[in-house]
Amino acid sequence: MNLLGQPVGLVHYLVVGAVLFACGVVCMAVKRNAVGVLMGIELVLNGANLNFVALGSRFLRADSPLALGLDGQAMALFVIVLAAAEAAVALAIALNYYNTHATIDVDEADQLKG
Amino acid sequence: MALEGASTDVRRAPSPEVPLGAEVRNETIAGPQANAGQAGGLEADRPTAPLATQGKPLEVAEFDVRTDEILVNMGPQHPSTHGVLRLVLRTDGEVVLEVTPHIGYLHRCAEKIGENVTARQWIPYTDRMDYLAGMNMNLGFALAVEKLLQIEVPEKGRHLRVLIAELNRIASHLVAAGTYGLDLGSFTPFMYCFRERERILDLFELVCGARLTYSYITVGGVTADLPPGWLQKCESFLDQFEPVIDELHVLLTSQAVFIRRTAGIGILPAETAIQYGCSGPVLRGSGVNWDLRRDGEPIYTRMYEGYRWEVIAQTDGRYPQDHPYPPVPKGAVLGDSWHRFYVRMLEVVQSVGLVRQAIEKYSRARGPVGEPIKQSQKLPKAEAYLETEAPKGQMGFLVVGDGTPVPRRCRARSSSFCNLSVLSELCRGCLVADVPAILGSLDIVLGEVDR
Amino acid sequence: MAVHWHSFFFWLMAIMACGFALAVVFSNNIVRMAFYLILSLGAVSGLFFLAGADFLGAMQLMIYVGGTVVLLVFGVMLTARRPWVDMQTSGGQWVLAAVVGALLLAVLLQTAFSVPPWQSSAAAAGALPPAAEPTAGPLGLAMVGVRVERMADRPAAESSSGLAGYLLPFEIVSVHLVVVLVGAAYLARARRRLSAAAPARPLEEAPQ
Amino acid sequence: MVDFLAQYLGSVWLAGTLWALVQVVLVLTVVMISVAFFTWLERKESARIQDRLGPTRVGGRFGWLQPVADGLKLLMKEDLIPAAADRVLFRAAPYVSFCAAFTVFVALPVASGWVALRLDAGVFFVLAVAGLEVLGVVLAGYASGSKWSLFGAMREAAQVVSYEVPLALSAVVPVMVAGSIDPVTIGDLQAGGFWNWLVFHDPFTFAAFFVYFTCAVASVNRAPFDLPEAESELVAGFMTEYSGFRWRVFFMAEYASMLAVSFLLVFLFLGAWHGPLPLVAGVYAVLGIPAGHPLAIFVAQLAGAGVFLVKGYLGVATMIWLRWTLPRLRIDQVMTMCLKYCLPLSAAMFLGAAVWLYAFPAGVTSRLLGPGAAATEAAGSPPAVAGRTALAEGER
Repeated sequence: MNLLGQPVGLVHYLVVGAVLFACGVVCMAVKRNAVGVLMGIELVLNGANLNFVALGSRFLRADSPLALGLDGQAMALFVIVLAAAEAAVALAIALNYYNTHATIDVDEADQLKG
Repeated sequence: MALEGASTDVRRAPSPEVPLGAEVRNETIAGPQANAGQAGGLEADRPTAPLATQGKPLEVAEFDVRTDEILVNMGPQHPSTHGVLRLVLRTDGEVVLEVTPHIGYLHRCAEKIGENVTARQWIPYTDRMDYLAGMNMNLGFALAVEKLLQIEVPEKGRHLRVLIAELNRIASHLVAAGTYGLDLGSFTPFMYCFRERERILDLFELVCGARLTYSYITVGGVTADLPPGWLQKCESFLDQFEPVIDELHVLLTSQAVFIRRTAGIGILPAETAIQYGCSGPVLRGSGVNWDLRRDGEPIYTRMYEGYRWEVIAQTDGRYPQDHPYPPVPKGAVLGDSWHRFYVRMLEVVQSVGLVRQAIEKYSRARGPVGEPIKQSQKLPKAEAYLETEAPKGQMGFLVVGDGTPVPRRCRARSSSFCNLSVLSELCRGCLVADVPAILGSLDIVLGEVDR
Repeated sequence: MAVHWHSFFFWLMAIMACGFALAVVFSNNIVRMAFYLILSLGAVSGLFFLAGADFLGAMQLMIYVGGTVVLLVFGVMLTARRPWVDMQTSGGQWVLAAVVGALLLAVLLQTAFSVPPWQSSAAAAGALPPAAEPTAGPLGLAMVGVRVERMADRPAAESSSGLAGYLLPFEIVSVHLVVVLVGAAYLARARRRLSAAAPARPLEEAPQ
Repeated sequence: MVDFLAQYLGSVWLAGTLWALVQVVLVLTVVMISVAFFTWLERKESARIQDRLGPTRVGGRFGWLQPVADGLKLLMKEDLIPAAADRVLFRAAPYVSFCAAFTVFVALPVASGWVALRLDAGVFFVLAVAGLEVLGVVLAGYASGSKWSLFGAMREAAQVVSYEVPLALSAVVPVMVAGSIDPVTIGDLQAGGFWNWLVFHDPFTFAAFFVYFTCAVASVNRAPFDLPEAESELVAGFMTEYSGFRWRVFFMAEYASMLAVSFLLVFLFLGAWHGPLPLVAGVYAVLGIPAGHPLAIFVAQLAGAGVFLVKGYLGVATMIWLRWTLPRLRIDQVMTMCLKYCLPLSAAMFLGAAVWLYAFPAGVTSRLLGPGAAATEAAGSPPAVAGRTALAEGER
């Protein structure tokens, strides 16, 4: 199978997005470091973003009536912005958590008062 | 203002050098070997190592973000410690909580050597103390021995000594100004200062053949009179040098960034300066009107009789000289780094004036410039201590004679040492970037600190 | 063999994105994880470029790779102590996570392959992605509520449906961002207790 | 061009590959030679400022080959990795910076139509990629395992992340005036004379020019903002543990990013590839050469590229000049400058320029001269302005 000779289609993008998504989920599950969990979330969001962009890409699906068009990019844009906001808050929480517990191991966070 | 702390008390001098400020702990100053087992030692230099909270805990702004204090070695191989000084910084992020100077890397047993050579033979060792102002070191020791021998140099020799000493003061202050710019990240003034200093060194080379370790001024006089035509060369140097001072003021003293980096940084109150035994521009930068050229012992002050000059220190909110240089900027506090620097720059101007007067007086004076004493000259069974105003501060020499040509005890009281001891006090709570700024404004020379 | 350059770069970026994502999962050193994440996100932005979304790709580089990851590195430096934090996960957890991940991947892949696999005529012809086609302007105008890219094939009269932009979401996100910024700053603020013996010089600003 | 090559090579694929390679090599060569030139320029300029001569021997009277000698020396130096270092990241960090700094040039046109990759969001792309250099520095600082490096990295992170905001905001001002973030469009818009340059468009772009330059100097860590590598405080900051070739890579990245922000400055404010006076067009008009002729266009592009490079180099020379004149600021002063002065200023310039555009949509002269002048000016205005007005009308 000549991968390099074939043009790339929508499915290719969706597969990459799926891999990123799965990696992110596993990362969220196995990391005990709060920052590591945060990185998993970033990966998940990126996988989703990739799907949005691929489904909205004129180049990949211009002929299809199902193409999202610019809406896909707009959604991805919102996701990026919200992810940045989420990361800021999550880091602030991690910092505070570290201040009260002297660790960022999420397994230790089993109480609600600091 | 009381000046006991800075006075030239002979009785205090031979005792081990403990700065009067009790806050500086003795073991801190005792050199690297005493610190080998402490937390500040190299092998213990890990952030996780428990900090030896020596002394009282420092109260600074406390952050609730849990940050680790770290110990950082600044030096002895650091670009801005002016030699082999090692500072152990205890920092919290960029905020310095404590600075501990470790000295002794340049210790060469100069005083012990002094007990094994004749007084004249020790002159070259004084060169190597403050190697940026070798002439002033020579002068200090020569005067101390002359005081012991109760001899005095003829008038022409005195003027020659003033001429040479003030010229070397200019050279020393130029190095201080240039390297201070370097400490603050400004490269260009350094080159300008060193260019001018090279010209002074050229003049010294004509006088004594050496550019750094002169051994020119010696007990009883100087090794040789000035070569013919030297005075004209010196005057032409002064003529071209005076405009250069303006350039330095543009690049440094009145430069906005320079002012922001130095004004209000490392404020040394006059009382503290006196308590620590600071002297020289460091003391005068704090507004203490004290200069041994005016307030010293007669054998020294007689050299400057008949000269028109004033002590450079801010009194009643103004500096004495009527100079065209930039005024004190807003934000500068008496005793801060900016004032110490400014005092040095004004002293350069004043030394130019003194050199000009000395040239004139020297050419008018008749008679010899003085003969060096013989190597076999026996020293009387007595002791003499004399402090002179070296560029860095008060440099004191003690000579104890026992009837032989070799002194029983030679002792040097270093100005840089006392000036350095105030560093931990000044750096408390400053930023990492301020440490070189404060250290540079103290203008120490490790050769003199360690001897 | 004639290499299809678009495919070549796609595979390059795809392998980088997936490979470094896996490296993030399997690395224990938090700073290395951040580094691999940067590379993975950078590769994803490359994929965005290849899909013709160049404004979004630049956005991804600036905000995600530039901003978020620097924030992450910041957090790491503030929280990680030496020796480096490697909190080991137990084997059971790994197995569980791997099973869940594999199942999820299987579902996602099945869904992905169920999408009609056709390519557009442009892609089939091997043309380069429409990089010159402007996306920044229309995207920006869509944010303020104007859909210029759909105006062409619609008369202005029946402009109500299908032309709705993202003005309201945009506003909400803006307000949201402000709230988040203030909130994060509040959470991570330095509560300063100025003691009686405050340093001689306040640290905020040097005198003029 | 691809079609042209394909005629001779017989394969579109081969022609495309060849053409892409030519472009890559061209961009890389220009940047690498520029970087080498800047190391020489830095030596010479600092020497002149300091009343010295600088390099005089290697490669003739002016020391032209000094950068080559430097490079050879650095190649031969021992490559040290400290025992406490994270070896993988330590090795990778310089290349992260390098790639970020050199990728920028892909999207920067050097003359009208001469661009390796024409991106619609070109200016944004350049800003985004230029900001990635910080990653290499932070990684280097962390991976070195030295406290001085860590200090440098933390300073870099704080400084660059903060300065990116006013940098982007002040870059948005000319972008808004031009109505496009495509550098080619912005460049074409400033044709004519220097009075058409965006820096002279209105008082707000004029002020934004200075804010941009300040922030640009800060974001590439040049003095007086060179805190991450402040050698009198932090030994060498994040580069303390680097030696030899890896150090050289950081060095090249620094100079390349200086050139990048300088090019962007030329794009956004200083008329891109247009000289202060429309000389080429004037010569064509006088000699009666048709400006649309391919050769005439090529010559104009060549002249434009020359003008563009000279302007960019002048920007870098100004940064070098600053470095050898000013002392270094302190970290809190740097942050104060960013957050208290640059950020509000750039925001104010942004708002001010928006108000200005609303008040004088077709320029000041038209408002003063009346509607007739406005009409003629709009008719003769470049396509970008026309496009913007069209978009604005669509919005209404």
